Amino acid sequence: MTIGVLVDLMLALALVGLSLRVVTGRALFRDIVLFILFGLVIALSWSRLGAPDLALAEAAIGAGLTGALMLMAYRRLVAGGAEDVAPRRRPPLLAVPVAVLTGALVALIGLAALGVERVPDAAGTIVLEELGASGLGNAVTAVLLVFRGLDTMLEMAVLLVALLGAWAVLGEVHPGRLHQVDRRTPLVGALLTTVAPVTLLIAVHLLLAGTDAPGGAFQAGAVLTGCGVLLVLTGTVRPRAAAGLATKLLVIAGLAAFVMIGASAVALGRAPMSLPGTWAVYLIETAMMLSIAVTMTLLFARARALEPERA
Amino acid sequence: MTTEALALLVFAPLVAGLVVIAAPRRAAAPVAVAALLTLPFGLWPLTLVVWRGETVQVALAGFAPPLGIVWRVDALALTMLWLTLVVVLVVSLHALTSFPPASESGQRFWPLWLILIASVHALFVSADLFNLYVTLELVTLAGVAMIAIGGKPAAMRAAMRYLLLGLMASLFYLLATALLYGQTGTLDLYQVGERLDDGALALIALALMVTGLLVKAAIVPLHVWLPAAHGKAPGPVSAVLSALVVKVALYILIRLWFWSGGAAGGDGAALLLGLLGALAIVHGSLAAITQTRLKMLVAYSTVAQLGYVMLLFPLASTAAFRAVTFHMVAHGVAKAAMFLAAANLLHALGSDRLQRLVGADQRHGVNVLAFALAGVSIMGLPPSGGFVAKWMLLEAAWRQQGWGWVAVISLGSLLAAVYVFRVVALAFAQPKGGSVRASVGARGGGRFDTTALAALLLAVLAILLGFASAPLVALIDRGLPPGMLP
Amino acid sequence: MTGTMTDAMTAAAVETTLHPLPVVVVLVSLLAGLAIAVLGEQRQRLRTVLNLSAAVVKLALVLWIALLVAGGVVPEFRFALVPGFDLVLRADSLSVLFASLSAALWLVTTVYAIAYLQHYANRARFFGYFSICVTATMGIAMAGNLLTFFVFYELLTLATWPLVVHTGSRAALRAGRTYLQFTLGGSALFLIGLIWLYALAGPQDFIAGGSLQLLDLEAVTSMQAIFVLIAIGMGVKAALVPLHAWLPSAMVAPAPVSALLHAVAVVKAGAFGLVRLVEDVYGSALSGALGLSLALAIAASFTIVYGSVLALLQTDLKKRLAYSTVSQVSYIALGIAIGGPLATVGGMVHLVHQGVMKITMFFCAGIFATLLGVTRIVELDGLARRLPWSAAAFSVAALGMIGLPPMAGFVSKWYLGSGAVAMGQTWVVAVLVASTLLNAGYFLPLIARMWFRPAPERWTGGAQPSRWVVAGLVAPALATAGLTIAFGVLAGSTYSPLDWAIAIVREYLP
Amino acid sequence: MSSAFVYVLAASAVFGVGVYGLIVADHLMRKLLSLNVMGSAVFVLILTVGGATPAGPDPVAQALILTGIVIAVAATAFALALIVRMFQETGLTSLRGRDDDD
Repeated sequence: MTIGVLVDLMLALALVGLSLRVVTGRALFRDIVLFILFGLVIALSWSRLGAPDLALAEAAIGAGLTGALMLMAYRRLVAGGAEDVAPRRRPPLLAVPVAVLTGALVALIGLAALGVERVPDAAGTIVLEELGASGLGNAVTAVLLVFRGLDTMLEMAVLLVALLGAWAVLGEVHPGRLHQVDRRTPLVGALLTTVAPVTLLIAVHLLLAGTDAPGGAFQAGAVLTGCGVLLVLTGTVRPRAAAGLATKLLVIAGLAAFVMIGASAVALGRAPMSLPGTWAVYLIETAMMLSIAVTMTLLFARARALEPERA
Repeated sequence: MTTEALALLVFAPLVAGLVVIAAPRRAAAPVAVAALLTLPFGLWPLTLVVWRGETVQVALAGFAPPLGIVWRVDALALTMLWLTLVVVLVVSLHALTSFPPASESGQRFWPLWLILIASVHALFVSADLFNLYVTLELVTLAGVAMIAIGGKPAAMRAAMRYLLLGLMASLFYLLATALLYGQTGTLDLYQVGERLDDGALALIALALMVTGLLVKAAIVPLHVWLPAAHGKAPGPVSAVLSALVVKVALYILIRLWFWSGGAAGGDGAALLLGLLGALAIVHGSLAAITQTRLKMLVAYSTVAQLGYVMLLFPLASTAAFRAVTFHMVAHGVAKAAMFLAAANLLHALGSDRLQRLVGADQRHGVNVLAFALAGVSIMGLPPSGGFVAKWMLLEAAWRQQGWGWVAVISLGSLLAAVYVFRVVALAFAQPKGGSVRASVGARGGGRFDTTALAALLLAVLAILLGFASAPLVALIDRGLPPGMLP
Repeated sequence: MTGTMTDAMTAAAVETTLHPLPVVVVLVSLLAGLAIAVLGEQRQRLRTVLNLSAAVVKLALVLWIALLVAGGVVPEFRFALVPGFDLVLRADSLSVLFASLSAALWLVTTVYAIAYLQHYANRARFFGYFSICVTATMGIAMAGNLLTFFVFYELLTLATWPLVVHTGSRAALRAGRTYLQFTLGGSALFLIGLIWLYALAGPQDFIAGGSLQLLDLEAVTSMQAIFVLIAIGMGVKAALVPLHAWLPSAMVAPAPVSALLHAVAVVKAGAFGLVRLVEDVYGSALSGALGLSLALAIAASFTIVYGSVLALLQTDLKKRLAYSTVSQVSYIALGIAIGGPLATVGGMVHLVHQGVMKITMFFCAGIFATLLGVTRIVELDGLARRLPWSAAAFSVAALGMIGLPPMAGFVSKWYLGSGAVAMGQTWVVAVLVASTLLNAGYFLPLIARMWFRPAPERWTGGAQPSRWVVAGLVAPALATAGLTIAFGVLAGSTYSPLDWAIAIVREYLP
Repeated sequence: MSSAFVYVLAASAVFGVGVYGLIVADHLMRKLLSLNVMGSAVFVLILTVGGATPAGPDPVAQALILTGIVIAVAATAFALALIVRMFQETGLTSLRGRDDDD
């Protein structure tokens, strides 16, 4: 048994243990934090499995963004008077049969997953062979934007629908100020003046690198979201109840870019979703990054738009 | 021509949705209407090709599977697209009044509505397991968001339950997709079917996938989310959820079973699915009978009607396939009419408690008529599309000596009659203190606006389908699953 | 007894021709019904015009069809309703018999109903469904196979239910519920029988003498079971005991509805269906061979006696008439079940005769209730002095029902009785005699009360409608009473119902 | 014993844990956490059963996971909005009780 496998075993045990705590715990706040930890362990597992793209995405989105959203929602619940720690109740009657059934489910899934035999001509292998046709160096990005662009376009639609849904649910509720932070305090000031530009740079780097190396619009968008969340949390930008045109355009940019390029291919007599060149990849990725960042920041702030705080 | 047509079906509503989000409010209505009116032009060229017995295939971005994704339109997909077109156009007519595009509520409704239409189209034509997952999520999320649009607590709770169970179901589906991809190296529905052997892995993957789809399709006992979700949603949303969105999961299930090697599950699994369907018919109908609210009654009726589709799996004959496909169309049209009529009555009476319906026929006659006509089809009485479907299904069951299925189908019709006539009888009842004699100035028929017109239009279509079954059956026959002969 | 027309019909070769008339005749009242429903409550005059002109047009079209059929043409229209099974609308001579009855009585009932419902609410709805009801009846008459029959049979159920519950009272809704329980239960069995038959023998058009053949002995039980299932479906509407319970409770409906239910539409549709089932699907030879005719004869006989006994026990006028219907309609089934030319003629002609007689009586019962508030039998005393014309019409119809010559009822009973003797089924004669005695027992006292008892000092209630309304109520009753006499007296002439029935039977039993 | 083997077993177990939590947990946020746990397990399984190419894990599997992660976070964000709004309307953080209102 090598060290590597030992690390794998530890990570695996951590995953199972953390998930159990997250699912069955009684203190919500603690368990959300544990969930973020769980996400980070997953990210580590990705890198162990040789998938740095995923590790980046998981850390930024799976753990970071999801965790931040969870914590924010938690705060709103608690502010509204919800209990943090659930009263100790007897586990419901169905707990035991459900546990038994899920146990069986686990066994079945494990059995099936271990029985998988990879075929030599799997799609992934063909992707690597055909990578040249895409004009991109990163096979994952090529799949996302070139070979299976339809999935990614519809995924942007999912993101948009989630935001529209949240807007519909929020109704006329004014989001209000989130947090009272005096951004003239040295620490916050430093944070804003240094961290924000740096995250922006990282995002742009990830975006540009994504065509050939690990990274891409998702990861860049997530990092940029971090910047947005920071601005919201420090009160540099203020949530608003009505979306202006600029916000709306930013929100739909990713999907719109995809739709325009994907549909115009048809008008030009090519197959739908064909990209006319590498510039289209950059265009779409930039638009996607902006849309992801703005959408997620708005979802985080439960707002329809953001505007700079006036002194 | 077909590539453009197919692209139009997906892109036109999508573009319109984006424009409605960003453009000034007054542009919303013309943009939405224009996009909707282009849809027939997308569907027609596809129909011409499929009618010739061909299948439309479009490789997206020009990459054939397993590398890329294909859109594939055969007769089954085309049938569902036609159902979508009819339901969506008429329900949109309703929504133009019930959610005026320039209003605050309309601004929330229309983008979701248009994206939902695009995603339903994208789903029906998709032949890729993972792409189906994405479209399924899109359809579910849009549906949930539209349920919650009204903002009432009960609607929110219903949306919440639907969302949680829907997401769980999607993950089951996705897990199975992963297993199938690992084993076959492709995500294309048909290639998976060709490459899959019927080993334990295939069985487990299929079981997971079927479980997920049964949740999405609200097949008893996995239906708990449906009644409130459909019953508490705004009228046009209820209509399209019951007519199309639940069918989407059944559509994938049928595809999987008959085109992609799902039948490897064997007779036992097919029988189990059929028994669940029978349970759905009986339980849904009985529950509908005991409801005290109109829209909940209609929602439970959907639970029951979905059960008929499941009878396809044990029967598994050409006749049953025809019957079930026809049933999906007939039920879609009739149920959309029923929900629109119910929503109109709710709007007019202020509540959909059944007691409030007493005497409703005198002031809201058009909506009661629409409900009743749709009810004829739901009961499976002639002349209606529902009758043709039940006839074909009964015949299919009879020819295979499936006496139990025959009994269940008949029982389902009778139980449907109980809940449909219960509603209509209340509407016809004399209110307390009213008299048999005409009151001065009483207006019969009720207000005839576009919301009532939409309900009536669909209801009349549900009836007319009973006389125009031949072309639809001919279309269905052009897309029978492999191994079934016309 | 035989006229020239009969000879012409048998001489000319019968040819089936694609023709829109059978569809048009069905659609006329459907379109009228939809137009009436859409026009709304306020357009009273237009509604009346529409109602009457549709009825007149329909009658004219039916007469046109009758002439075609008499000329040896069988107009037909068909298209695929479900895969492998056509919707067939075809006017053969039996269709014409039922269609002309419906069309003629619809016209008079429309006149009556317009007058009767002068002050009712929801008349647009009423007349809308009223028209759809006749559409269904016409479809039943023209149906060229069992599937088509079933479609219109169910349409009839659906269209009559709103008429039964029209007033929306608790009693009406309860009656409506009973009606649906019986009819929909029956139709479920009918449908299963139909599916079974289709699976066994494929789509079968109605053919004189029956289209079914006994292929092998194993099919005997199946064919018997199918017959029973379908006959139950028909029997519910035909009010065969014990499937009759809905009919008396449906009496809460307004009088024109009762008239329609009992004479033209529902009950008659069931009886007509039994005729089609025995004569055109199984054929009377096969029905007899399978023992089905005897079973039907026994059921019909039991119904005849049982209905009469119960009629005797009723104190409410409409209830007594209702049980009388239960009894009388089974004459039709009885005649068909006995078989042989004479009894078959008797059964078929009774289809028409019972219609005109019973509708007269319901018209009159409605008049008594509206004008004088009389609903119970004891209240009939001396009524003839106030309403001599109505009382006369009622009496003529009642005497006809008993079977007194020269009224129409006598003709029916004569053919039934002599047909039974000819077929060696003498026990049927006992049934007929018993029934006639019972008929006399429950109708004669009514006549006696009306004409020979002193009138009360004042009548309990009732409205004082205008002369036009009274005329609109009484004229239809007089017209149908006149037909009751005419069909008896002129039974031997060309184009009489009897002549037509004989012509039909010649087709069936050459 | 390879890495993939270990992660397959772990992911299967985590998926089961998530299903258990989704059904048994009462608090809506915990149900949502359970869903996310399930999701992560599915993603790990996609990668492990997707197999490897000479250039690392199957790129198609990786792309599917990336798509899945974004869909999951979008759905989670929407669900959270729904939970918070529901709590503000009803004071409830679970789905117990009856659905009824006028």
